[in-house]
Amino acid sequence: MNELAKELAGRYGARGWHDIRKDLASVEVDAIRIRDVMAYLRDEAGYGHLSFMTAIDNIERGAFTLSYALRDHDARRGLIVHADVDRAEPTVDSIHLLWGQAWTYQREMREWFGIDFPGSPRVDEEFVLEGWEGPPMMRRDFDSLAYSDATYAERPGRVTHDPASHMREKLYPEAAQ
Amino acid sequence: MSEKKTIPAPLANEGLPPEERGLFCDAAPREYEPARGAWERFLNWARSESLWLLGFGTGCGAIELRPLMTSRFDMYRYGIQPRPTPRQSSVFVIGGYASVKTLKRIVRSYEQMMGPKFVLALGSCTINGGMYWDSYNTIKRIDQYIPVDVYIAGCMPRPEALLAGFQELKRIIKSGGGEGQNEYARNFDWYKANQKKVIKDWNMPDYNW
Amino acid sequence: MVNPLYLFACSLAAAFLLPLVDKLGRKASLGLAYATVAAWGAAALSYLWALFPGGSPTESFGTAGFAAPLAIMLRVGPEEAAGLLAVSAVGLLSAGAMHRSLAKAPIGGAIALLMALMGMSGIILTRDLFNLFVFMEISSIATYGLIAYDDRRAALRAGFKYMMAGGIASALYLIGVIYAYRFGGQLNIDLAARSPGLYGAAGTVAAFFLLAALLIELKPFPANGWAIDVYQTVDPGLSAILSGASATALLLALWKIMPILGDAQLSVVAGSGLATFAASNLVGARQSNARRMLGYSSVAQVGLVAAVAALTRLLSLGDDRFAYMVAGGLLLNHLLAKTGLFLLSRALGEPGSQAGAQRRRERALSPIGTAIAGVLAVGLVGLPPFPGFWAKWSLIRALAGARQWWLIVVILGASLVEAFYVLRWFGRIADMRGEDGYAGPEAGIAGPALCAAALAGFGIASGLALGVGDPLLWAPFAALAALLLVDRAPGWLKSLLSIAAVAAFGRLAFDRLDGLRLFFAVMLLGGGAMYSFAAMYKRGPRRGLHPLLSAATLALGAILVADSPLGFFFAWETMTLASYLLVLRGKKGERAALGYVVFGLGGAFLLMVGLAAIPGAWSFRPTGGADGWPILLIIGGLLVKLGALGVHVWLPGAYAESDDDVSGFLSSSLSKAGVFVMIVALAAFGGVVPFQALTLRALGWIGLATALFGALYAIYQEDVKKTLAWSSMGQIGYVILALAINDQAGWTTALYLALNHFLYKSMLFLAIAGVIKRVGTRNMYEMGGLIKTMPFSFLSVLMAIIALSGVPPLSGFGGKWLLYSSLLQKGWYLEAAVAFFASAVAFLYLFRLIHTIFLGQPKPSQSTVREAPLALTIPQGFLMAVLLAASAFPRLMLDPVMGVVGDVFDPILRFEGSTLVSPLGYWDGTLSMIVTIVVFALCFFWMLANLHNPQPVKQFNIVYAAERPFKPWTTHYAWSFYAPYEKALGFLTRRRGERFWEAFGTGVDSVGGAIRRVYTGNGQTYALHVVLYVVALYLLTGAL
Amino acid sequence: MEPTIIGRIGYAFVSLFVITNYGLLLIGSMARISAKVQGRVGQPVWQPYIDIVKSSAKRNSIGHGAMFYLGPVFRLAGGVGTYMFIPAVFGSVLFRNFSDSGDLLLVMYFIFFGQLGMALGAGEGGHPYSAIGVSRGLAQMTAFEVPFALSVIAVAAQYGTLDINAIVAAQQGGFAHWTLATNPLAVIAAIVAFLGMSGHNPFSVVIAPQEIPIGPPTEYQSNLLGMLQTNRAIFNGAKLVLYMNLYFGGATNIVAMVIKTFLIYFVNVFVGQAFPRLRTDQSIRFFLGAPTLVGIASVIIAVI
Repeated sequence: MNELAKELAGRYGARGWHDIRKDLASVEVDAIRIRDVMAYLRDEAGYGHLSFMTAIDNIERGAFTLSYALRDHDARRGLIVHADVDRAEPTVDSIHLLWGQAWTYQREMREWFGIDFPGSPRVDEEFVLEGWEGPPMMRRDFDSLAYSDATYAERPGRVTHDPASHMREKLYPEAAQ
Repeated sequence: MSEKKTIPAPLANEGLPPEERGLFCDAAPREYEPARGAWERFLNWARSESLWLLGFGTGCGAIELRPLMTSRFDMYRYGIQPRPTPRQSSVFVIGGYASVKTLKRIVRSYEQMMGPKFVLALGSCTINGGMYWDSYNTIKRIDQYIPVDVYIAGCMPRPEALLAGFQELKRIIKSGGGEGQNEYARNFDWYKANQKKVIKDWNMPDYNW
Repeated sequence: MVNPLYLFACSLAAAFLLPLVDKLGRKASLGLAYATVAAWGAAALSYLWALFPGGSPTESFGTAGFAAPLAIMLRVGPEEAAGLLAVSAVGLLSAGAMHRSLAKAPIGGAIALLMALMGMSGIILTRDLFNLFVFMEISSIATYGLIAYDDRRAALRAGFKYMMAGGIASALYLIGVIYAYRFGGQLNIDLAARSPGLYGAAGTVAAFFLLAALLIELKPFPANGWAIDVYQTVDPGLSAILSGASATALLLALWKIMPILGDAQLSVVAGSGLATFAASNLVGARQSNARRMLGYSSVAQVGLVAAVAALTRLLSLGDDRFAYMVAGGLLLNHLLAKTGLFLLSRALGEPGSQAGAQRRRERALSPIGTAIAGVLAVGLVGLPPFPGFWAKWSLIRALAGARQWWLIVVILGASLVEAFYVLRWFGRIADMRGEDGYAGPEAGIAGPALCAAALAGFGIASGLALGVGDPLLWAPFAALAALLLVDRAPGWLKSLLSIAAVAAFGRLAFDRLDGLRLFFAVMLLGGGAMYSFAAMYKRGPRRGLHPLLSAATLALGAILVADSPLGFFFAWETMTLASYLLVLRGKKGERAALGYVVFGLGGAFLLMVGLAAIPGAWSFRPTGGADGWPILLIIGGLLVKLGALGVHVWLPGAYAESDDDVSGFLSSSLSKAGVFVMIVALAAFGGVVPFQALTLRALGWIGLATALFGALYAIYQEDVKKTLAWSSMGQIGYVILALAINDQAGWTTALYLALNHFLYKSMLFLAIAGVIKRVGTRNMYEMGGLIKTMPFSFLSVLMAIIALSGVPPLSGFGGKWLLYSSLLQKGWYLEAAVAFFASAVAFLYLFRLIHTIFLGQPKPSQSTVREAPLALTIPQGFLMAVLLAASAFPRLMLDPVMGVVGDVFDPILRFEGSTLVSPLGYWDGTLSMIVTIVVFALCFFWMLANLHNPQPVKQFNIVYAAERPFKPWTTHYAWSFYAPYEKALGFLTRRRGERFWEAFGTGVDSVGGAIRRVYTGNGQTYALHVVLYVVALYLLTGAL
Repeated sequence: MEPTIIGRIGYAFVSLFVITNYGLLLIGSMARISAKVQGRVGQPVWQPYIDIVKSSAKRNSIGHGAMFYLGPVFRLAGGVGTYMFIPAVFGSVLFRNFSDSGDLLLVMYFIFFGQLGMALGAGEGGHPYSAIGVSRGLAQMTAFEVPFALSVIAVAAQYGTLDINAIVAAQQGGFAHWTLATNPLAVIAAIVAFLGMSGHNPFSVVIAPQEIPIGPPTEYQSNLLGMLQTNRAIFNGAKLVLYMNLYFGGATNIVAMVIKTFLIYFVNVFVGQAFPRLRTDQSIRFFLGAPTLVGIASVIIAVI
């Protein structure tokens, strides 16, 4: 493991190696080097399988954190590669040439977070939403409630209860009082 | 003499590209006069005793329809049976929350059913959004988009509640209240405007025959 | 008669004068040369005039006025006169073809030509053995001169090989002459033949050397590589001389010395000739170079003529008249056809050296050129009305009389191979038409045209000489010629003319049509007239269609009226020819037509042998006491024509690739000719079939297998015409099955099925022709929803498929009822079950047909198509009315049928009022029709009465699992419609028939390939071949 | 006494009325029995009536074209016509129908009339599932017709006739004379074919409700559907009567007919409740396997 960590650090400036479990680790790289790192991991380090990739909106530090989960089935170990990308200008190299299925994930992230992957097939097409006109809805600065209120008609008279206090009132009215 | 006037003008079908407009019927829906008196009451009785529900699970609530068919609840004894095609169904059970994407299919399927047709909305989500009250992609009340005859509250409502809902629906039909189809046709513009407000990529005719 | 010596003198003088006259200009010198050749021809004509109309006897001319032993005798008899005419005619034609090169090259070329022709004439005329040698040498040397003057490397090389082989032959001949003189004391052939000295062992040797030399000159297999190269490389005009004139002369020389040959030597001639015929044809089948192919064909034909001449004497097939008729006929056929083809091959462009490049380097011929090539090619393969056809018929007849079955097999087998490659070549030429823009006929087309005309003329003459004088039998050709003359006229005019021709034929033939023939005349002639009418559906003159269609129709009529075996076979082959050309007319008909004609000829050959082998005159009346087995050949031949399983491989292609209306004609009318002859043959000879029960049962199973597999194949087709083609095959299978039942019920069924098949298959083909015209594709999955735009065609197809599938109340059910009733009555239970399965399978393809074309999702691009043209819908409407009438009143159709069949069999089925009663059950077509109509009407009114606020919707208003369809062509379920069926039963339909015949073809081809290896192209090897051939001949002669 | 033509038409209507009601009740009761097998109460026996009334009383309908409307007409006419060509009760003038139009062969082929028309009507609907359903249905039909045809041939060979009346007449005189007793193999083959003909499990892939919604009639609604439902009753009745006549001694009175046809139909339910659905190619292979061999054996038995 640590050899790989050193290797990644030496070659690509990877940092923050963290053993989550005995067979699972995570590491951080710069987003600009993501394709090189992935190619190295796939071809040299034995991580032949891209399990999934996703993004996290770390709005506090102004970045989307992309997470690539890789798996080495022969050695039975996994590696999650994190890469921060600037939230203001989220553009990352596509890795669909390394793993064919990556284009689906990239299309998903394009629609949900607005992260662009230039060259990825059909990346600008609709993924799960049809005719979506609002901002990317998985961004944390997207206000779902406001959007919902503005878009969907509401039935008047709807009341919201705190479940705990509501149930207590319903079930044990004497205790509540 | 006024027969012609009752036929509304053809729909514009602006959502369709021009080359596709010829592939879809552009007639607008019409109201259909019920029969009169005892005959209509008899027909309504038959309609209520032969409820064929569309086998289209639009949301998680559809899971509650399955037990209805099995031996424990046995909906067949009330004359209710599932039907795989909207053409032959008379009851549409909206199975809980409806996302915008599903709403489009709901509208299409509802319009493809032959009248008289009835809608039974199941679960809190169809009433006021339920737990999806703040979702960016889930409508909050189904009756903005299609006419609803009976609501069944709950999250989820149990099969017994559904059966009660069906009994209520039967009562409504027998009393001559199941005129959702005519209501839809009467307020077609309003319904259509509501639908188009949330369904942005309207790539179907305004009325799906 | 003119003394031929003057002619020789004339030629020699002209040859000497030519260089002088040449000073006056090439025109003058060539004019002199041509005039000399023409003088020979004129003399030959005068001889013929004197011999035949004049009635003067054969005359001999001695040199210097002396008689035989002292002088060289020149004899002028019929064969000599004809030979001279042939040589001079070919010479003139070839000279005309070579005119340009003769005009450019030194005058020696013209001299050589003159000398070569004179030598050949001398070979024909002389009766002196040594003189024969001299003339052979003269013609050989002159020929070398001609080859060499064509200043091309390949030609020179070939000429050298030619010279070598010629040298060996000359040497052998000279030895033979020496022996003959030594032992016979005579050089005059006539005297030598009477000389006792030539009949000892030594005489045999003399005769052997003479024979060997002549045989080598005749280019026998395998010692003929040298000649083939010459044919291929030299100027086509010279090839024509070699193939036509030289071969004629040498064959006459062989004929001349035949009196001095013994039986063993005659056997050798016959064997060598047949071997040459067979082997050269096999090799020829591998050639793609037209001239080389023609060379092989030449060699083969000459071998056949030599063999026939020898066989005539050897087996006493007939007198000299017979030899003139058959051998002469074959020779004439070969001479004219080959001369014409060689001359024509010039118009096709220079032969490529590489076989593969050949195709692209050939030029397209003009329509007239193509027609002439067609006449010549068709004449070459022995189709009527050309001399080869008549000669072959007489030959096979005589051989069958002599019970020489193996010879028949060899001759007909090799003929079939020859037909295959000659017609393949012609098909390729015909297929190239229209690719280049061509203007008028090619230069130099006159020669081939003359040959073609002569071929036709001689063919007609021989036909008349053989007693085929019935004008109705010749009517197809008359119609063909007449309509070809007006081929530029608009289509409607020609359609009307065709219909008028058919009507006139029907009127003239009417008295000779008894019940059965009248019944078939309705389908054959009526069908032909109907398709002639339908042919108007495409605009424009549709050149060539009407003449051929009309000829085919009249040939079908001629089959009905023929009253002799030859007359019938003549009509039959005429039909084959016309339908072959019709198929070839189709857009991609080349391959299909070839398969069609090869199988058609194969079937016809079986038929011919069967007819020839039946003793006594051909009469369609039952005869007893005859040999039974020829009837099997006839049935076999007819099964090929009917497309029975196993020999059906020609069928789908021919029906699918011909023009859309022609397909209908082939399927609904033409196929009934086979049914007719089958009925006639079974009626006449059904009593004498060997193992009657077993044979008929086997025939029944063949029919059944045809029906089942036709249907099974049909369901997997994407091409609508292929579907219909396979369907036709299946339907004919039922007819065969019903015929095999061989009693009143069975035959009633067969005739009823045949008539019904005519009705509904016509409707289908006509409707589909309209659809294809409007839609522009044959793939069903590219159509769809046409009911909206072509409702009439839909109705027609609907009625047709209801009738075809046998669903009551339309008349098709009558066919099913009759079939099962008669099968069960006969006790053929298993057959009935399989037939039921087959007819259920028919549902599959029928539904697919109507659904994928007319129902389902329309294509937007086809939303504006119009209904089919009137020329198609009018016949369909007529047929619909007939179908409805026949359905409501089955007696309309069944009474005539049962009347016809009643002559042959005891009744099993009978009518009681409108009820048809069989021993097993009953069927009342009228009542069931009424019940169906009433019930249907009631249901219909109930539907109308109950219809609430119907909203007509469009094609995309379908429930699509809550989605919407996006593309009509992906929403239309059409491609691979019966995939599950293929999964379950596809193993049954893996095209075993096609694979078998492909393997068979490959086998024949590789035999040809193996034989071809002897032709190395090396001169030494060829010389060795010649020597070895002579040795082998010697050994064989000794052994015999 | 031979009735007049008017009388015959009247009788035919009575006969048709009886078979329609019987068929509807039969379907209803079989659904009820199926429910019992599954431990349910099940729908009322008269549910088919209500369904037909409801369908016919739909206030609007859609149509894809002329053939689309004619499809159910063909189907219903096919069912009614098939029944009209079968004598339902042996010796009864009332239930003789128009069986003098033709023999067994006419009936066997008239069965196709409705199927073909329905297939065409469904085809014009333009729905791919309709075509897929028809494709499956026709493919399966060719297969189950083989054992059926063999068994019919066995019957025809055995009794030396194709006349249904004569076949029934030959079976009179007690159970020992029924085809069931004299040629049980023929009956087995025919019953197996009947399973396919009825389209119940395991041969229900034609209508496969979950996969290709209801198959051919996907687009049919309103009164067109009502006609199809009516036909189902009549057509079932006709087929059952045919089977009864061929294999189970026919019926001399209406009670015997009801009992026998009920029992024959019960076989369907019995098998249908016990087996899962087969794919099209599987059922084709099935029918062309053992049932066909049984059919051939039955023919051999009938001949010797």
